[in-house]
Amino acid sequence: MHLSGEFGVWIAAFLTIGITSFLYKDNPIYKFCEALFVGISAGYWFVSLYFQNLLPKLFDNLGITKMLGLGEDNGAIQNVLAGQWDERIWYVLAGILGLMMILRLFPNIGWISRWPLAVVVGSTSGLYMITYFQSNFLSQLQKTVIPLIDLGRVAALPGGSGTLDEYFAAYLGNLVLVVGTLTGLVYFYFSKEHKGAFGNAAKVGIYFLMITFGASFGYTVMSRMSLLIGRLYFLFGDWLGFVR
Amino acid sequence: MKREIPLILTAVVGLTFVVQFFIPHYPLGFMADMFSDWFSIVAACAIWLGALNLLKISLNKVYKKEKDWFFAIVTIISFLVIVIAGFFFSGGRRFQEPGTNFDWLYINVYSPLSATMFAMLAFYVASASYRAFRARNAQATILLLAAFVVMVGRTPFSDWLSNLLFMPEGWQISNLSNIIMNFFNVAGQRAIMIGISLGLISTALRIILGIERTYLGGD
Amino acid sequence: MFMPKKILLSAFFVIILPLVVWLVHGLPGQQSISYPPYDLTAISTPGDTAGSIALNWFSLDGDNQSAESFPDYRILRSGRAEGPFEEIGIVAFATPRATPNSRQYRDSAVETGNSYFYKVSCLVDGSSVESNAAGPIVPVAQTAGEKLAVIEDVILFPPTQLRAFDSPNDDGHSISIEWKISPNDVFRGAKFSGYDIHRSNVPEGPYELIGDVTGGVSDPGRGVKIFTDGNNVQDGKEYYYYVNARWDGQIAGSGVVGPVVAGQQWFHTGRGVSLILLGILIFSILFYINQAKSGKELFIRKIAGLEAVDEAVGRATEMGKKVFYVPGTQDMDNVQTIAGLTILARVAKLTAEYETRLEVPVSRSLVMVSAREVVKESYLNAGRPDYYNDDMVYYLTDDQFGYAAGVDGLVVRQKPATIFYQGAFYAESLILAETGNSIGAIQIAGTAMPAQLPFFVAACDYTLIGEELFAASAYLSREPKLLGSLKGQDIGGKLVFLSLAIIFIVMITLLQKHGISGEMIRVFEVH
Amino acid sequence: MRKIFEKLLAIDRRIIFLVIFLAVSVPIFLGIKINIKITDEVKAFYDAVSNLPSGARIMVACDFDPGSEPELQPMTESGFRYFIQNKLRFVIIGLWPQGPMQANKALAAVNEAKDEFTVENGDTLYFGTDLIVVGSDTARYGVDFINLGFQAGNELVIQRMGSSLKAAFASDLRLGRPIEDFDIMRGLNKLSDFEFIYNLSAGYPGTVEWVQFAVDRFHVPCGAGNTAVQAPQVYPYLDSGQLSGLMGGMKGAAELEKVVGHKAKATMFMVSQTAAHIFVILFIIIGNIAYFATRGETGRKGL
Repeated sequence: MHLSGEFGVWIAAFLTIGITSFLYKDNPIYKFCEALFVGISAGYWFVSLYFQNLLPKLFDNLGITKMLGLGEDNGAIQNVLAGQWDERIWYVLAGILGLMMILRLFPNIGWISRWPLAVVVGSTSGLYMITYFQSNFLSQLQKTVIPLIDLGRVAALPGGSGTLDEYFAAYLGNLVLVVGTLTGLVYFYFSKEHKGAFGNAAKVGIYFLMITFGASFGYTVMSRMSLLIGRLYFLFGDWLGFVR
Repeated sequence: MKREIPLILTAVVGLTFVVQFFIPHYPLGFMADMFSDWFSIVAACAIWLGALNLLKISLNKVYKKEKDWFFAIVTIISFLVIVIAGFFFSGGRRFQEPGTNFDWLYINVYSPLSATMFAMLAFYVASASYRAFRARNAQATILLLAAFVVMVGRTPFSDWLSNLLFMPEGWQISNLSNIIMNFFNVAGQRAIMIGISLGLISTALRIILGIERTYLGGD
Repeated sequence: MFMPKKILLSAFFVIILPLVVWLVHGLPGQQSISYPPYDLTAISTPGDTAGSIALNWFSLDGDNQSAESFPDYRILRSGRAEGPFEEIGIVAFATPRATPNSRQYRDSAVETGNSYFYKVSCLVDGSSVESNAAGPIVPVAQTAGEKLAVIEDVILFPPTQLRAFDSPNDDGHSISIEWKISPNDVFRGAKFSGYDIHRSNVPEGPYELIGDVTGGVSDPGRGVKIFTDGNNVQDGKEYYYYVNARWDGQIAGSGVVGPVVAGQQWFHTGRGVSLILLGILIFSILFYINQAKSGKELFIRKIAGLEAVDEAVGRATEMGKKVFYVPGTQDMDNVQTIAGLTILARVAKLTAEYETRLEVPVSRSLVMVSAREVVKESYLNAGRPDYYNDDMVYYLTDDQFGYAAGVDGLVVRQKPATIFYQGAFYAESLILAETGNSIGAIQIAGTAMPAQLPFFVAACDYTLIGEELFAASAYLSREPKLLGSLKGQDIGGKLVFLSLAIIFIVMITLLQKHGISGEMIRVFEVH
Repeated sequence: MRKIFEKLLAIDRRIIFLVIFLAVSVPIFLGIKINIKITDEVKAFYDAVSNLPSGARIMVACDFDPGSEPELQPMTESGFRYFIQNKLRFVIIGLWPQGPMQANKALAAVNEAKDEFTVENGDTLYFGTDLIVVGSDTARYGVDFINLGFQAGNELVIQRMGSSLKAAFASDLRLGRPIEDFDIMRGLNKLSDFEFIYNLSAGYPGTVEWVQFAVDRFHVPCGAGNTAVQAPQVYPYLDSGQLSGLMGGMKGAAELEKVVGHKAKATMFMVSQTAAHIFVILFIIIGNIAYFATRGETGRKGL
């Protein structure tokens, strides 16, 4: 065991333990770390958005960078003033909208932030309408349109030596996919009472959903545990140096 | 003014994206691109707003000496520290380059904090599984069984267990979990997916046509 | 009893719709032509002052490095396409290969100016396998004037079947170039280093290099390599292209294609199916919204979770405990949050009637504002405005885990009898559900976040799954716009899906043996 | 008997926390060797990548933050290592601001060069940032790989790249220079000029968006590494061929490390992972036994 000599690692270790201390009970150290986290992450976004979005996309394109003497390249404003059309001048509107968004800080004129909000909501709505239709409706429809039994796969089966997955995929796979998807949809069909055959289909559907949830529960557990492992490895490895 | 213009904006922007999908002809493509750029700039400002809002709330806390106001100070200071470091002491546009102060804060403060926050969930999952997951009925039972198969099947432990149960190679728990993931899970997810996408589409439609206005908030 | 409307509707879904869909689907692009198994090609050897002809063909199965032996390839030549062809030489198994999977032969016994046709044949277990006839080729002797390429022992064959055309379905400024790859272009072949694309405005040049691409085919289905030229292409202007293959210092150029002109299109062909189906969906949604507005009663099936709402609130009343309501952790721009608030309206109405205390901790300031309005209104409608005060709805923090921890604390301390989680949740769902469960509260959850559903399903008494959340808000609010779109989704979305799927599945299953099912599935391909 | 069960039900959660802590940490020290089975979805990813011609350009979209580092970082590293060894060039972007920095971290981790820098005709090149050395292969910033950083706007950024990369990412991350100054960007005008997309995703925006836009609209094949939380939701895309390969969580990462033949962190972590799973399952079983045994009293009307 040889402790890490890096100051940063010690800080990280302290913070890691500080957060974890909440498991025992809420305490000032946890509160401190949480407050720190909130502040740092907000600041992180603040800075990276300036340098990676506002600066290159807005200030450079418009030429504000040049006005402030921070850059040489002409922006839209310089060009337009020089009398040559530059379609980047549209970014002025983007800038104004952005400003309106920030005005929400002041309650009395906060309503103005609805304009940029409208652009945001409008774009996402327009895109969602198309993309979800294409990728989550049409493509999935296409992939549900499959023969109930896949003769190709059946033919490809290695006689006798096949694995469980191979046999299942060949004989039942498509059937499960089709039945599961369709009955699941029946369960989500609201304008008809779930009675008789329709009701039974819905029942089958809900069982498929439950298996699905089981699967994603298993995966979530997997995920959460990995994160813990990562942290512990940091503590025991990078910090305390028990493991390499 | 307060409602009309937003509604018009939403409609124009939304329709542009929809129509442009079917009609590539100028100027629709150009407009769509332009709106995309606006979007990302507005989005950036929205996140700025969030940060500034946080600052505002924290300052209020301190000013009014509310409970835990000390931690509000911590938040404010940490915010200022990383912002100043990022803007003035990390080489401007190259602020994210390995070795800068900003990068140091990211590696040694931000990463461990956010990573640990999520790592905590491991403990909650465990205690939740212990106290909350009950085979109350047929459905919950199915859920748990599927979960078991997947949890076991996705680890090397499954091979050991399968051999213990005399399951032949290729007919083991891991194979079963593959089947669950690739067929049952896919079917279920697909049904949910389609359902939700239809919901999204109709909401989007309502918003674009101005039938749905809740997002504007009442006034 | 038959209803004409029903008959029409089913007729539409079962016959007309599939037919239309089938008719409008997009068509595949042009295939590249090749002549398996040999796919013999012949060119006048580049850099040969004497003039000769080089042949290239792909080796037959079994003729590979790992094999011990393989019959000779016989090279046949003729002056005329229809023959007769006489043998002019052989390529034995031992002869070094051009590439792992192709063979070459050089015929120097030719007279420049004449034109020749070639064939390759091989005796594979008894039966002779003959190739396509390549030609006519006229051997050209390069004169000393030209820059002479060295004649390598392996000759680089150029890309062929070059096609240039205006890129379809775009707003111009782009030209697509396709070609059949050079036979020397083998996968990660050490020596083959890709293609250069050259462009000019006049056939005789000068040509400028405008891009390069790696080897290999981009569209295996059609066996072509595709390059889209987007380097300041001007619409309406004529362009000419040729493509060079680069291989170990050698360069082999295709013929020049052109002129080709870029332009923009008014409709994206291949999105016809999308347009029709989307049209139907939009139409039916709007149609039913209208119906609902005009006061027509639209049926919605019972939703288990909702039946329980009254009972859950009632239980809290009996026990004299509080009701907690969590409208998700996302902001107002999230549809689920909005749905959550609609359901809140109903719950608030009940708590008002039962005179039960309601608490709504939220994590977004905007949500707080809206939630207050919602609750206030419900209390007003229930005739109990006096029971309402703003503190029922309060803001904790925007921070995900901060919020979770906050609610945790409240729940543990105040032990509410009933907790609702309705809206969009992330990882915090688990923390919330578990704590609520641990104090034995009745929990009714609802979210459209697939990853969080399992925790709610397992840890709560009732869960609205995915779309049920939206359905519930429609069911409770009775708002025409919600009811209408729900019905619209059912008819224009799910019914379409179900009917199309079933019909095509049946057809495909039946026709599977005849191998046209693939073509049928392509109907729904997205472009 | 019932008493015991009631006690079991009332166990203090801290005890459970402790058990999990031990279950996960003890294996870290044991260093057990385990065998990992390759699933079809990871195989599919490997096939897709290994079928790319050398020199092919891959877009690596790092859409995650330190919160999911243990799952996605190993995938990122294995990916980079494989790309460099197979002469595949890659362009790094992020729809999450932290993504590109995670990518830098991964590059530094992948780099095997011992010395700090080298001088090449005048300019100093730092190993781990300008030059990445993997075995006998070297990748150079701006030539074999580049980091374009983060861009706000979620799926709209992808949409934008569909018509122009330059519009979405004006300058690179490391030097802040216009992207057209770099070799690797020559002929890369829009998304469809890439041969492949490697997406590492921890949520929104992520794989779903890449499939919906990059794959379905601009027809660039995409393989993804996902956190296990998200993986089940993208399986339908896998089945429909919209995704060419998927690594789900640490298991996926470990499988990837196996197929590319360089066992690292993920493989090592799998032991702890296994232990953790076993204990969670035990908890559920014990909990249920106790629950049913004592149902008479504590039992509550369920679903």
